[in-house]
Amino acid sequence: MKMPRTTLAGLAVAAAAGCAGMSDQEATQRALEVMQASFSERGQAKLDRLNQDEAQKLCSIPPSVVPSKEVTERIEKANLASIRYPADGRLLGDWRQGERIAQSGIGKQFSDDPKVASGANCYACHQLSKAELSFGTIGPSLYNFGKLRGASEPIQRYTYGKVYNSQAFTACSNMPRFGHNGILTEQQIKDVTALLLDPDSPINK
Amino acid sequence: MLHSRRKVLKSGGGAGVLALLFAAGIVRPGDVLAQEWNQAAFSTKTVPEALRALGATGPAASGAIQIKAPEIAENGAVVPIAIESKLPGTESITLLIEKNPQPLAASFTIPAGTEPNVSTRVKIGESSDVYALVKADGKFYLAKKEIKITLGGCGG
Amino acid sequence: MKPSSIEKLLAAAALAAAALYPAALVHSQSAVDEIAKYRQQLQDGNPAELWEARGEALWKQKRGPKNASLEQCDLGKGAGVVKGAYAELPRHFADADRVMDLETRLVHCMVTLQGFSFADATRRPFGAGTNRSDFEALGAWITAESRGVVMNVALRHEKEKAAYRLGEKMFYFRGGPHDFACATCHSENGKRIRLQDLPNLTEKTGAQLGYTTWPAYRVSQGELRTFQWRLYDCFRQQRFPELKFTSDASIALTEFLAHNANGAPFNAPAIKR
Amino acid sequence: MADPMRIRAAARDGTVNVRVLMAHEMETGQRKDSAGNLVPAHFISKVTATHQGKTVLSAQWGPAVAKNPFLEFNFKGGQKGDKIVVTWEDNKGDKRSDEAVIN
Repeated sequence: MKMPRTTLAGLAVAAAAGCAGMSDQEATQRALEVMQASFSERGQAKLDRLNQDEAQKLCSIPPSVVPSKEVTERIEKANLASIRYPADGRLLGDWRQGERIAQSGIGKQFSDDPKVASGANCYACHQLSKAELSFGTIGPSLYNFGKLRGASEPIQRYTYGKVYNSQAFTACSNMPRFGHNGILTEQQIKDVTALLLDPDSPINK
Repeated sequence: MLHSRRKVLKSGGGAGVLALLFAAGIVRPGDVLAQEWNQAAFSTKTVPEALRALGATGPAASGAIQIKAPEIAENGAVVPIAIESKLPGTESITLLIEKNPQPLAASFTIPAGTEPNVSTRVKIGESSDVYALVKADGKFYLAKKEIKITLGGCGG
Repeated sequence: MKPSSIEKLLAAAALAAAALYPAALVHSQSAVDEIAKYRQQLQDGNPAELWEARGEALWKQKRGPKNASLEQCDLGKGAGVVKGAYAELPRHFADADRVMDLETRLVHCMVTLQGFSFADATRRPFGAGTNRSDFEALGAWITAESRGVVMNVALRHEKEKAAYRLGEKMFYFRGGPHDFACATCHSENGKRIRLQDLPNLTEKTGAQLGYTTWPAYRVSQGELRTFQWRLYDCFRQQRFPELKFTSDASIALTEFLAHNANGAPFNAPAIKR
Repeated sequence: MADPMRIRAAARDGTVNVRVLMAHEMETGQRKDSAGNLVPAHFISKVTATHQGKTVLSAQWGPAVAKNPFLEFNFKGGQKGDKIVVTWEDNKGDKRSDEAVIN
């Protein structure tokens, strides 16, 4: 299922494994037990956040370990099935709201007020508009995302779907599943989709 | 004399009185710094008001003042700024941050024998021009630099 | 003077400055270079020194129900030996039969030597303004006493090996509404979040860079933060529940990261955004 | 009682470089606490540095100076072994004075 490459961590584990006397499965189980005893619930962050779904379990691996084709397909199929497109059929919201959502990193932390809408924090990991110099590089640059692709219906559906559930298209993606996990509302996902695709959005200038 | 001067400053309070006194050569800014915190100047809301309150009417733009600061600060809570004046007879160095609620940030009196070169760290609320006001040989000079403040970290 | 004339004057000021100091106004440099300059300018004069001074005094001060100082606390190199101790932590302590990081060991000494209850000792793990944390002061001073010492965290004892192994598992553990793991941000080279470089903690260079620069004075908070806080706040932003101070998970992760940093000179307290 | 300052003073070629770190919250008066109440302004407003009784720098600060302030300046005429005294006073009237030997 996994193809381990020799990493420093991998080597150290190989050395330690025998002595610590745990199989990989046992170590995974023991780590979870220790974590369950090491966190306490606070605010909106309850202990059930340590309960992993299938994708989280299968994706708790180093990036050097590539999941098998079978595992990849299983994750993507299940996540694709989770996407709920808007009932009104409209996928593009207001890019100005989308920009605000892209700038905000709050939401779902134990320190956040659950009544305040979450952000998507896109800029933490992606370049978007040219004007914002403070952007991260964990994900690819999205500058000119719509200009390069247009805003045809399939592109709109892909973009909305990718924000809704990134793992429908890339198993074990680093990107949060904003719709699937209830981080963003339907309207917020429309707004972010508009930020990416609207010709007037600063991303496409 | 000293007593009456302080009384004037206290009761007069307003920038206008100070400016008049500066203009008349009765009070030197240095004297004010050594005695009373300049409430009037620190309370002003704009750079022009602050300059007026400091008695800096008609400062001349000067290339002999260098503001050493990063063009982009990773965090506005701590922005290192050094100001160096190459103007002979520099008496004071004052730092103003245009977009801060109260632009006047700090003012340094430079006695003879002290280099006209000070370094400190300030808070800057948002991207802003910063000004260095230097008094040298009784005249005021000004320089500016833009500092961009960025959002950083995980954002939460 | 009217604002408009001030504006003209200020424009003139900028021109004059550009003529004399062209380098100061060159805009072609990338944002990243300018941020590097910002960081460089901060290095000279680290307020962490204020915490170090307080920590040293606190170490020597008689406190607690037993009215004792911490000077007999064994940080792993013998009672009272502080120099170089942090570069070998976490480690297994026979007297407690537990792997302990610095903060956990300090709690142990506060309880055994000074007579504090665990609850009293751990009342304030992290400071906020005038509500200061003893751990941040002690942590600043004790770690400063390892500055320049080469990291040497051994995996000798079975429990040290187990802690490392579990710490690695936790590092890759994805959970919460955002699916984040430590690895999400810290397992590839050359990545950054906003403009902040993210060390790849799964390989030697990154682990060394990351681990040996904590504790740090965080300018964004105006506080000195130790490694326990670093883990606590990473998990907060991972959207996990609240990490318990000196919990086994915190120690296991520290064991994993500290051991990966072996071979590099320890270089903290540092100053960071 | 405020914490001591950290003062470093080093003489080189007749010039003394002085670097000071002060422990102070430097509250702007515009920040709200977790309960939503405005935290009153509390900041160092005046600083003086003296060498052999002579003032070598004086400053007036507003709340825009960063928390745990840093100050650096240079003056001529100091010798190794001389004392330098730095004093600050905040807007609530608290004071702190510390000295360091030039090395």
